Amino acid sequence: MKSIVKMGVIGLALSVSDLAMAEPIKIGMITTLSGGGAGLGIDTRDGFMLAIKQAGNDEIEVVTEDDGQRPELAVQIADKMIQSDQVDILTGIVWSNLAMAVVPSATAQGKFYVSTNAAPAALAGANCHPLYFNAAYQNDNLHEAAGEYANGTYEKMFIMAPNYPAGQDSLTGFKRYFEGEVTNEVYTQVGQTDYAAEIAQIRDSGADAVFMFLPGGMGIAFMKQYAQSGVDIPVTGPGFSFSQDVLPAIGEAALGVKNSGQWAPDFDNEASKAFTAAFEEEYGRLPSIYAVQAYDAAQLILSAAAKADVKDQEAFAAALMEADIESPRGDFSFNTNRHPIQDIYMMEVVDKDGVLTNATLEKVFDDHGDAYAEQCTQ
Amino acid sequence: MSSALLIEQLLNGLQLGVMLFLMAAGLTLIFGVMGLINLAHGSLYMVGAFACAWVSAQTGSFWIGLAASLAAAAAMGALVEILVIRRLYKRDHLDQVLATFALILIFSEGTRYLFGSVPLYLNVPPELAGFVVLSGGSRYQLYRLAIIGVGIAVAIGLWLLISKTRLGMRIRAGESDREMIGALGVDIRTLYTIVFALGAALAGFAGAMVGALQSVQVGMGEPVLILAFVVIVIGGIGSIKGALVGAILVGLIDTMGRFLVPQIFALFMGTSQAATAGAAVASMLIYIVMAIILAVRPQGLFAGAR
Amino acid sequence: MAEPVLSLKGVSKSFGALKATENVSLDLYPGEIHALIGPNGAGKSTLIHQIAGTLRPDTGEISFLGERIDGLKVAERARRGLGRSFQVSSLAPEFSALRNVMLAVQSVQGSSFRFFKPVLSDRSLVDPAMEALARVGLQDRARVPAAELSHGERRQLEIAIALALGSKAFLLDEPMAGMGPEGSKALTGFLSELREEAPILLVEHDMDAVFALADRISVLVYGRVIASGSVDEVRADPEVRRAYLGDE
Amino acid sequence: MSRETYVNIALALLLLAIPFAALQWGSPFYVTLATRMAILALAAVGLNLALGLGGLVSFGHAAFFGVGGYAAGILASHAFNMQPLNLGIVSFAGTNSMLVIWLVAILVAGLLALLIGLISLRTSGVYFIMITLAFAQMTYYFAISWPAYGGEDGLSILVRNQFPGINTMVPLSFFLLCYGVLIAVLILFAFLRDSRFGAALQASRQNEVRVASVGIAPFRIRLAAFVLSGMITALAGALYADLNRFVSPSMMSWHMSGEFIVLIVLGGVGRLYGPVAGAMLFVMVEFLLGGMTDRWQFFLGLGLLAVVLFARGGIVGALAGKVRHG
Repeated sequence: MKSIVKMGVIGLALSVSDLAMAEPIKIGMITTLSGGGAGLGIDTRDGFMLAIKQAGNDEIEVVTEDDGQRPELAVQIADKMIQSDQVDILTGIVWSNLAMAVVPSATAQGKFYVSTNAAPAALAGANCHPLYFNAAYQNDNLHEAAGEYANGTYEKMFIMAPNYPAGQDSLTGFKRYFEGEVTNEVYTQVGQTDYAAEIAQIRDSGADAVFMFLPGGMGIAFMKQYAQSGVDIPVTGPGFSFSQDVLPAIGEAALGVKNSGQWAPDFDNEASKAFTAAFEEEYGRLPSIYAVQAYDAAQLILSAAAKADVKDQEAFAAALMEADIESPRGDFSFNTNRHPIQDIYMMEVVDKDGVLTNATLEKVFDDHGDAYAEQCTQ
Repeated sequence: MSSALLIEQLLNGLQLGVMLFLMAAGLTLIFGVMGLINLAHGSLYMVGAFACAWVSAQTGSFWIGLAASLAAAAAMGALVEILVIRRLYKRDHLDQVLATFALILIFSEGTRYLFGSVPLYLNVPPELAGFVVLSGGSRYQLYRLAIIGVGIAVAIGLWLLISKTRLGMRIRAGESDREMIGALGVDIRTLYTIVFALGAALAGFAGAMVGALQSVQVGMGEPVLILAFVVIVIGGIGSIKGALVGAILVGLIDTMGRFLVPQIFALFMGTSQAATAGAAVASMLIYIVMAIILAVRPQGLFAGAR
Repeated sequence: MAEPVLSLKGVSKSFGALKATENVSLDLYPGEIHALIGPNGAGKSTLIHQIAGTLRPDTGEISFLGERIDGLKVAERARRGLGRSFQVSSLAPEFSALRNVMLAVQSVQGSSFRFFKPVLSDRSLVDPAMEALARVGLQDRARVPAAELSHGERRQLEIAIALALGSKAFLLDEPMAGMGPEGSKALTGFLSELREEAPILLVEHDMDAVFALADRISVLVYGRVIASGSVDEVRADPEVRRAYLGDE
Repeated sequence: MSRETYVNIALALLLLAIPFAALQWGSPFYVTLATRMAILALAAVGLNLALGLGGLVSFGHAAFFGVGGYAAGILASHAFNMQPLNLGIVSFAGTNSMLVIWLVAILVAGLLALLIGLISLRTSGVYFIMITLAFAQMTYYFAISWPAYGGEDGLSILVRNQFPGINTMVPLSFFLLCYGVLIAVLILFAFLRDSRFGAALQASRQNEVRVASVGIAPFRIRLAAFVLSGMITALAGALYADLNRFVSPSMMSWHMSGEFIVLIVLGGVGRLYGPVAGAMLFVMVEFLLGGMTDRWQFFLGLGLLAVVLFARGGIVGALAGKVRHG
């Protein structure tokens, strides 16, 4: 029987929808498992697989491959998964630039893409696609929240990000909500490791606080140097630079930093407590936000699979759109551009029994969507 | 813009320059004596940083970590020289580029295998955690000042080593005439291993010191390596003096460019636009300066023995 | 007397404190072999380098066919007809003898910026090259890579290249070096004929060959010309005997 | 025919056979893999002109590759958005015709190669290696920080560009197009190698002084070779952008430049089909190793080191013996 189905798939392409209910779902996960950004990809994979495992649904098959954080490799893997493995859904990409390489061509070839993290503005507005769902956020969300939070707290802000699209979107997102004065707007080089020159400018700026978006190693370097410099202007930022995977490398320098995010391990809802416990038991470490987002992406796919056949794309998309899940983040629904509407919080880095982690400070946005949804007409 | 800020930025440029010098000195020495282009020099920088971070975490002392970084980088340098590099001296530059490119892949992936992908933690030692007050009331980080001091000390030490010691005499002989040092009865294989290990130790030392400021992670050596190339091309390959001048030039231009170019751009365009365009130009500035210097002096400022 | 083909006036070149050539003046006239001799380190090769253009003199003038050439690059001097052989044999080692000569023919014919016609089937390149090889007696070794030729054969090949260039003067730097007696003898005969085609400035250690070939000799010691004249004049010059030939 | 000619024909047929065999056996992805081989081979053929024939070890050819890619990406995006490309004085309409894109890619890369060559060819040896690397880094940083065309995020080409008479969205058709371009450029390369220009270029690699002393200025020959070389690599870049339907600064990273050198050395330096053999092996090994272990770069490094130290001459050298220049 199985071999007959397989032959049918190869020979007759899509004419097998009659066999729908017996048809398993094949998911291709492309994520970063080697190189400097591997920590994020590993959390993505583990969070996703936790949900699959909990569901106990053996009709779902996941193939995982490492993109090495290289766009051209991600494209190659996506082509292979689409053409040879014949996956139904792609997921797992961490980085916006890799998503830009893979997502438009995957959806153009008629595959679902459910994003676990990357959410470039270019895919949220006019170029949105009915098969592209984002389970994480829209890239600007956390910056907007930081801007909104600053309104009540600071008057003059020094804002800084790397000179690339995500960085430019970041400062734009911040300024979209911040109403006070921006003393300096500084763009650093991508991959920059020494921030002495920028720190000197911060010292000189007379700002009340710094907003900085420096993901990965850049943030680690900046925070350490900032703490050593003795400048005592407080730092805020989006949660990326203070998530569970980077906090140990920053060390005490991160203590007290306020950062925006949609989830922290101390969330007081049942789904979150259950998830955190299950994740710690399975992998022996605290989950990061990337694990949560991937966990929700898997939950979304599972919920849709229970209602519709993945080959019937319209029905499956509609089922995904219902977002019928219990997210550790709390309220979760999809906007018209298939990006989340969710609550965004401010967190603070605290020392919890010798482990640095984030504690929830206050809710900044309730049911927050994004600025691009109106432009999405597809 | 206050004068204190300007002084602070000049010091920052100097500190970057001094750090680049530690990298460039090893590269240029190895090229001068053995005629070898070593792309894996950045990997030795990484080895130093990882050794320092790991040993510091185990022992709780930055200083033991720093000593370990010197030892680890020198030992790794000697090992690589004996296993691989010495087979490359008689080869053309193409083979050298390729083999050391392969070494980068091996080092990076090997380090990741040993230490994982998560960046390691390393902080400045408590003894150097303070600040100095600059004229004008601004403060400058003691640790960075210490890096400048150490860099100058290393430069003087290298100069003494090369001009005043027997080893230095042999190195100079090696730079001018390889057959002659054979005739002097010097064991050339040992000399080459020592020079390579010395260069490696300098790189590892730089890696360890900078590791306390930045994040210790795989791939950290590559951007520094390329900057060090720019330094020795500007200074003249094979010349230690050129490496020093080139390093400080690059350090100052890069720092001041990042600081000043966006401000200059802001004089005739919008702030946001000036910030992005200025940053774009600033990131290319040292390459532009390099091109201009080479257009005037194709062999760099201080052309070496070759 | 006719105009000199090549003329040096007051050519000096120093490397730091070392004066490699000091105020050297000499002329090369049509039809003659002018030998340049002197002990090792006297500056003979440095002088050849300055004439060919690989080194620039500090002061002085070099004229060729009545025009100043001391500002020109190597390739330009070669195009004007200054043919050169090297002390340490200098050829394209992977190329066959024939292709080495063809390169010279190609240069004489003008542009090297022709991108499509295969050279090996181009008779306008192959024929003159084979002719030049035949003149130096290398026609049977035409297809052998230069790296596999014997030392003497490489010398012959260099001269074939100079011939193919149609040079109006030859600078030959120790063409006899490393040759056996047979080869030296054959080459001596050949050079003797060659001078009818274009004059030769010859640097040579083999004194038998020099005395057999040279019309005139200049003696270079510590970068200075200490004597210049016919073979007999130079032989008789007491200063030369003292400084160079030793007191026999 | 020489033994090398047989080896070359075998390699050409082997590459051509891969996609047909893949379709036969129901693994259509190998068509894409073969296309990748053809395009990377083409890029390396370009570098082989400078490096193999001219001895110019350029460690910055990724810059030209990226310029080709961006030519395709930028023109296609302007065509897609129907906004003209405004260059201050003049403005062009965007296009999705590959022929126009190729022409633009070749011209822009040629201009860039001329500028880089004018400065870097004044030097030689290690200087040349480092300077070409530095210039490529400069273009890389420029591409990352210039926001207009996506910067670090890169630029998507939503629909593959058009070639007259071919449906480029069909993987096999696109492969055949790339393969055709590769073969055409290989023929061009063979003509260049055997021409007067090629003779002067190869001679200037073997002995610069000799070339000058027969009256040929090596600088101009090398500059021409460097420019041609950059143009070919840019053409490959334009095709690569269309293969991935995406361009990003990573096409200009120094790893890419290193990869081109690897392809040539694996296949055989200066050999006509060296880059083809190198690209076929490299892409296959990368694909298979990548499927087996996350640490594939470690083994890639070891393999590469072994090739450099012990297996000189590359694949074509091993199969066809040493080069003989008539």
